[in-house]
Amino acid sequence: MSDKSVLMFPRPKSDTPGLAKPGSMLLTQGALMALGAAALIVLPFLVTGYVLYIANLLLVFIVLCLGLHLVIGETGQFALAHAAFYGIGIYTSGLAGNALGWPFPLSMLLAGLVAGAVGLVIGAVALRMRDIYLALATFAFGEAMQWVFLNWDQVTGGPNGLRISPARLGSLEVLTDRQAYPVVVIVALLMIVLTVVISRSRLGRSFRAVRESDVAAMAMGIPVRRAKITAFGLSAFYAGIAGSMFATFSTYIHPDSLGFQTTILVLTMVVVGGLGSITGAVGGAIVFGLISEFLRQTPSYQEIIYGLILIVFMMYAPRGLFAFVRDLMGRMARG
Amino acid sequence: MTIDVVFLFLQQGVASGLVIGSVYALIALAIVVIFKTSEVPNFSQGEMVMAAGYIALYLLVFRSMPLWIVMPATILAAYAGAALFRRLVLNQVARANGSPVNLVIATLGLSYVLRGFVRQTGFGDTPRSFPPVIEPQSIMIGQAAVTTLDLVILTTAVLVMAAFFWMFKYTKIGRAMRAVGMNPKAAQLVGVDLTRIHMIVWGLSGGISAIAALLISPKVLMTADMGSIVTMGFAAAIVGGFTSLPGAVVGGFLIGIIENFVGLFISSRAIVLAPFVAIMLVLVIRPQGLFGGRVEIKKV
Amino acid sequence: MAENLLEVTDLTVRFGGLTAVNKFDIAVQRGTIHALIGPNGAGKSTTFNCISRFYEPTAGRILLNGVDVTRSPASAMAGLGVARTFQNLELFGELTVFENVMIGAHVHAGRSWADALSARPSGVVDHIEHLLQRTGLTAYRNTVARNLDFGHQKLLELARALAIRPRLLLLDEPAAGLRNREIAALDALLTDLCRREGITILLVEHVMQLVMAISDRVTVLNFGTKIAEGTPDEVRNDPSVIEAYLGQEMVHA
Amino acid sequence: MPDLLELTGVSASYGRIQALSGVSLSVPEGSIVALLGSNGAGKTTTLNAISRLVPVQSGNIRFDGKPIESMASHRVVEGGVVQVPEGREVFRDMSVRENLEMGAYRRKDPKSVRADFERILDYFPKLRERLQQRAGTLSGGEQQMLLIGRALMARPRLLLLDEPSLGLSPVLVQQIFGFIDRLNKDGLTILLVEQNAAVALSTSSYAYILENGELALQGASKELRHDDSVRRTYLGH
Repeated sequence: MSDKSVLMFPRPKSDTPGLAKPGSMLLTQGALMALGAAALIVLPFLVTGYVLYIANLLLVFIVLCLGLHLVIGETGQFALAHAAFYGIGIYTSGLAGNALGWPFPLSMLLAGLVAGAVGLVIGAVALRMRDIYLALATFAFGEAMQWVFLNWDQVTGGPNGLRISPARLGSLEVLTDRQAYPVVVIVALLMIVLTVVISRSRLGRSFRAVRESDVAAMAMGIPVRRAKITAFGLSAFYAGIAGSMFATFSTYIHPDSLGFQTTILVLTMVVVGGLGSITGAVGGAIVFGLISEFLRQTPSYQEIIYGLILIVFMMYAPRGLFAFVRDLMGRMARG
Repeated sequence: MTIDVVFLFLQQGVASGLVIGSVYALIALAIVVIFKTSEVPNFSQGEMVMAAGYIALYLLVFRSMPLWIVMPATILAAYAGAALFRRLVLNQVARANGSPVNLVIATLGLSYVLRGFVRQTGFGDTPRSFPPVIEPQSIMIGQAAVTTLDLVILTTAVLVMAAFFWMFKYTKIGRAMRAVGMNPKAAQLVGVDLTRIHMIVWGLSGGISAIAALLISPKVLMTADMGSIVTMGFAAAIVGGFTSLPGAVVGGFLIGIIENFVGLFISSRAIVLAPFVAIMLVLVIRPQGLFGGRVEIKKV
Repeated sequence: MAENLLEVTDLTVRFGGLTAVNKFDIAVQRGTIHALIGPNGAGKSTTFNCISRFYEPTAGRILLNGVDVTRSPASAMAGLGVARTFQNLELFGELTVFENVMIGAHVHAGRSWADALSARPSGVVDHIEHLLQRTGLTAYRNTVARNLDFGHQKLLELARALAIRPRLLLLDEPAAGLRNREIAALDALLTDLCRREGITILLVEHVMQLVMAISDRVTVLNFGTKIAEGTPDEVRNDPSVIEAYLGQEMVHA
Repeated sequence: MPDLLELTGVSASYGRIQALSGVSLSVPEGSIVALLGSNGAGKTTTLNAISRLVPVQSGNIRFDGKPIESMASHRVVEGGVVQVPEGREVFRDMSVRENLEMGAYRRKDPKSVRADFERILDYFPKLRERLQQRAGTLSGGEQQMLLIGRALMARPRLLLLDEPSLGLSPVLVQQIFGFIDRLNKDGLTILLVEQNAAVALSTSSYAYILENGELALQGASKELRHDDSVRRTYLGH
């Protein structure tokens, strides 16, 4: 029976596009990872504190991107409140450190959990809506949170911003970017590993199923709404962790940097890297994080260039930088 | 708060709310007409308003052109810019992938380009004020104080909306727009050129944005960030149902009045929050908005 | 154990003023292939979508193995051993063939923590390999679903549904758009699934060649009402059926 | 009679739905030609390829001797090829009058448009009673009449009719086909896609049968009516 059916259904005439070659891909991926790990280890011995500050910042962006990747890339839900959860993470861990004197691993976990919990609640409300309504509802929530950050003076310092005291672990105090670097690297790596595990697991499969077809997902026994809310909560958890990573090496936070612009910056990174792939999210964070740092001196150019990048990518490389390069190389290899 | 004060605030809130609400209604109209015909929430609508405001400012102040030239020139420029964006950029985005999310991201891109461009020219550095079209004089309506400028704004906005609705309802091109919104396939089958209609819709939306800019600019300080006024437009559109044009207008007036009530009765600091709370409330309580139709069952 | 795996009584569905299905009854016996046919717009798909719990019936009762599932959520049906395919293909387009079938095994892939976290949970993978082989998709396991040709996409939907390990398989036009030799293969596969593995099948189908060849019983719907039921031979010689399909004049042609 | 429409080796695809492969057919001026086949055989895809809603991958489509396979859809309508789509593709929230007026969208002769409007309402007196009613609230039969009326407002030379009997009761089917016959007698050329084989074969002069995107059978309708393979396609005998 089985042999017969293979014969009955002829292969397509041309070679099948999209046929992955697992062997070679694993090899390049492994090599890239090894290279990346080596670079992360030697970096602090080679460079100045400023470069390490940039490295820390990029690692924070990586975690932010991974969070957005889970909800937009894996689950296909267009959420626009990432900066709000990031802010909740920063304030939570800052306050836990400032007021309660908690050691930073604990305050970090608390930041993730608080952001995640708020995310679950907002997700449960916002996910009653589809597509653009979800985008608009989360956009509204993000703006409202920024207002809260600006006006809840007693907690956030309001428009004066908040001084964050150094992260502590026992008698150890993190005072410089160089001291924060190992912490930030380890947390970022943990979050990357966590993302890979989630993505490959049953949960990750159910996310992608929801993204590709919610009716089919339902028919496969996946409770679609619960999957969406879970992804939303997880994404907020990531943003909260990213916020607390930021708090380990920063001394000051102002609500101005927690608005829609930051959400769009992270979105840009994920989209430019390539929606739906972890490599894309990480790569996008690095490439775009560097670009935005170079452009920091000239904010007007920065905006024009962000905008143009978004537009041009949507026009000619909607699947992101890495897919674009891969396609290009594939086309060149075929001649 | 005595009863008299409450009455006074109510009157003042409604009067001021209708004036500013008429501008929100125009912006909401511009958003909804695009969404209805192409399912794209245009996140660059606010920057279209902002850019149009600066074009007018440039022509009026730096080129010293008379108002009767500046106004049509601004509207025309916004019309052309928006139509070209649809034709040159969004058509290509749709061809490359076609998912609405990609179109939305492209409009976000445009919003950044426009804002950056205005900053780059140097206009955006300092807040500027637009010379008033007419000398504002105070007028009392009941116990509410409004200015002649307010009345001009309200009248113009209402006239523009009336013209728009007339066009949408009775002209051939308006009918074609409605047809595309209801059933693009059937529209193509009777010979409607979708590309052309999409361009015109975007152009119109840009033109309306320009009118909103001309009306609002004398009342606010202009900065490169003034596009954030679009939040009010989105709030109005959502309250009205996002696919309903009359809904957008009613939503605009409602948001204007709510905003003034919040300012008068609660605190001026809370004004900024009003639209977001309105958006969230509507989305939670009645996701289809006040005028939105029922959500159809997806066919499987 | 009830004799009928599926029993639908008095099913009525109204959309606005339109009555799509009117007081419809059907009983599907365990271990049989039962076809639901009728001209376009007769209400077959609506019935089908009620049974798989995608639509809410206005009235009526749906019993699965004697248990009332009339108000169960659609996502609970897979756990109850009910699998379905879709008329217009609802594949996970950007995912590979293997992943598509893997998601079909969702209700079986989370028995333990290790299983839930694994990319290739033991026990499930072997079954998937078996299903891929049966449907002739082994060679395409790493192909992205949307790149398959139409015939293979239909097979993939079937393989994905089988990964649920269903007791009841609901097929919505499995043969639509297939070529003749593909339909012959489908015929063999479905018969085998029912006879050898005891899977009960309810299918909505337009391709009569398939319906008549494999069905134990056929139910005919027209304008939302049952007009005939019986063996394939009984049904195809029923004048009211011929009239519904070919129009009055050809009844005696 | 010269061929008004001629397809040679047309292949097309419809998203992920299967392709048409190498379909050739011709419709002589003044005739009714039927295109039959089971669900998913490619009938609608054929019409949509002609109406230019689906890209043609290879092959030629000629209308009145001129190639139209790469024309824009609105140009095809302008040229006189008008489709009556399957199902209920009216403009739901417009009135019946507005729907009909939309049909004349590409015409620039307002006087004769008004005359046609009256003529069509004479054809379909039911529609005249409902001119101000929202099209979405019409019954199935009325919507079908409206669709045909809307297409006629474009003054077609070739009418592409997609399953006009779909979901209609036998009485209404007879009525609709009565209209189709009359239109043809008045000189309109028609390509008719139908599931209802009996009606289609008795109305048309020539018929093609599609199976899985390919032409399986063709011949004079009179002969096909007594051909066993037609029965087989439909009933699996």
